[in-house]
Amino acid sequence: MKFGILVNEGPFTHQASDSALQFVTAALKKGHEIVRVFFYHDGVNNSTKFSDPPSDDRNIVKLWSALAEEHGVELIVCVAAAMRRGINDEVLAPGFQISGLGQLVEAGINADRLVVFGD
Amino acid sequence: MKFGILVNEGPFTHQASDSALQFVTAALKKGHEIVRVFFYHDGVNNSTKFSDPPSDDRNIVKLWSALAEEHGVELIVCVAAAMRRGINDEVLAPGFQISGLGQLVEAGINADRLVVFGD
Amino acid sequence: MKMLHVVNKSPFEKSSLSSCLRVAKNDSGILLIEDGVFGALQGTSVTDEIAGRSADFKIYVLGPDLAARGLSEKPIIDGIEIIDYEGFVDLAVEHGAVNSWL
Amino acid sequence: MKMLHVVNKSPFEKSSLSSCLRVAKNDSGILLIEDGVFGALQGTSVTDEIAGRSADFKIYVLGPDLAARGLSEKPIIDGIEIIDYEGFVDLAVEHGAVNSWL
Amino acid sequence: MAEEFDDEFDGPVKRFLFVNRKAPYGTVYALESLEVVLISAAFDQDVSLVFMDDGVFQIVKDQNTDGINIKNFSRTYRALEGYDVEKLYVEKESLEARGLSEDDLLVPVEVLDSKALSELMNAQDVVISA
Amino acid sequence: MAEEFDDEFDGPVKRFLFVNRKAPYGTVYALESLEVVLISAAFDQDVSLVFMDDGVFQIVKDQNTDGINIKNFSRTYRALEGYDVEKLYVEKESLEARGLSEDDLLVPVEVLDSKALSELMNAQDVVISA
Repeated sequence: MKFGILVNEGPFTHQASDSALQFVTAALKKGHEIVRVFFYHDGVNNSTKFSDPPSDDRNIVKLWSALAEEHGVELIVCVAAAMRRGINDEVLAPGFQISGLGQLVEAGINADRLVVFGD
Repeated sequence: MKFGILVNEGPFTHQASDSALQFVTAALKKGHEIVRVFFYHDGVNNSTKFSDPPSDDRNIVKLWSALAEEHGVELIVCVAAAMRRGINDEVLAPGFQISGLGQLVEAGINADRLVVFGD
Repeated sequence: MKMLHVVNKSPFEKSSLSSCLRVAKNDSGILLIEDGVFGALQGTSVTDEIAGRSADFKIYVLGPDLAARGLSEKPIIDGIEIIDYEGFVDLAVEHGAVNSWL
Repeated sequence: MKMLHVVNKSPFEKSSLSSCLRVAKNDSGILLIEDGVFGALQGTSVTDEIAGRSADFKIYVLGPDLAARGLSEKPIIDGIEIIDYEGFVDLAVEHGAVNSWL
Repeated sequence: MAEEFDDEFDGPVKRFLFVNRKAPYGTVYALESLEVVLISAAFDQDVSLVFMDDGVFQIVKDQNTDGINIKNFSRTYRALEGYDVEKLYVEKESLEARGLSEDDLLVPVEVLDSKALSELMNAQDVVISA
Repeated sequence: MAEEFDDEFDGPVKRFLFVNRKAPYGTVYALESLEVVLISAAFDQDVSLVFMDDGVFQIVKDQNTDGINIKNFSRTYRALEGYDVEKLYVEKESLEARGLSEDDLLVPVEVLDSKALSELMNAQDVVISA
């Protein structure tokens, strides 16, 4: 089955991004397809390469980048939400792309299920 | 009277930073001193120079920088919270400085009142 | 010295105001800001809870936050005082400490 | 087709679960995750509200979120099923749409 | 799923429901969710909006944000009609709990009780709640 | 204000109260607030912690975060004693509403009812609530 994923909160502050990572990992393990992960609202803050958490904790940005690298998962950051919050190409981590909200609506249309993680 | 201010949320997502700006402006107008504004938790996201909101809305980062410029208000961003969230000297807007949590405790000690804005 | 409690959450959505009313010492000040201003309205499902404690506290509501939400002309619970940001600063000065119920 | 409702907020702190229980169609699935897992506990101030509707819905709770909060050994409301992330994926497949009560 | 085809847009049309449960200004969700509504309409999807819980405050009349220095976006709800977004529903229970009535709202809506709302919700393909 | 002077630290000592009202892991506030507690102690302030509302879940025993891939920071509460942070209070009403008792907690605490808590709160110079 095809899943679209929407992440509405930034890393660490809320569990949303962690839960989305767990869901995506479980879905891939079960052979499902992730058509797109879309980052909206504070979710855009998951995409900065400068995130550098303590070494004894998880690195959420790197976990997302690894999913893109290893499984080809498309990570789209909403441009309007990103501009408000200071996310642009200069800070973007590997595997993330900035694009428009149409990509979220398209994911809603093309995926069998859209699953939203947020606050 | 001496005020210390703690801002716990990023710009736009919650009204916290806006309310803090209004409070600080009103306090300065009434002749009070702002000993320090400390940005913690997602509050560190108020300090990125790359924030570029739509032109018909307020630019929260620039409003903080202007307070530092015009009134000498000290804007301190917590280093540990900033590292988690990808805020570092490469993205820091004018007027903000990155420092340790001790600066928050010091503000609590030295100010007559600590006022917290958050979610 | 009396404490100023600041509540910024909607009483319909979060339990912050109830917790504040339970724990704040009588005679404290309570200031409703941001989405907390809904707690000042007459005729809602939470009006009785707040009005029932209005003799125990001095309750204030931030006018600019009421206006933003289109509620300036709505009836407010008796005894609640509408203030502006300068009034907020004055309250912080007049009370011994400020406790934000985040 | 039945809908899966996902609630991630503490029922002690936020009204999300109450709203979900009010509006979700009977026979829907309800999955408690993150701080929403508190809603699955026996013997709390909200147990009756949730247990009283447990015949109307099929309720699930995410085990890893219970364990993180030290609640794995606590008694759970009768009829609530504990699942893991793969179970969450299965539920999303089996229901026609997923509605997250953020 | 609603796999009908539309006149102008050569793709599938799904039923998108936006459940607005948060008050405006205190958080950004109301404003940014409205942007998704407009894009969904541009993609010619079958769009419905529900206002429930504190979301009913999004469409209260006479919002004036001059005093908080935040952009007043409430007029955008009036513009939805121009994007052919005309299915606006308000939950009766939420309105009443807040002491509000239809007269307080800045756009025409259909008021539904929670039972009717649950039927509407269940008939959707994609639900985005904030 | 408590303007006493301390043996080791040559500055003023204030009464700092940290009111922990949020559950761990669902949000980061519990973890990051604990970092402020440790720094306050390093500044030799008169530090108290209150756990109320969902904050009582912060100090529930047997937390195991392996399944959610988030760092388990609950042992830090046990380490507070080593920083001379020994005034830990729990609101009785919050504990009972959650079906919990003192036996469920991983650190020794003093259980106060909300009336006693209000007295404690009112005697503070700085209150940081999250």
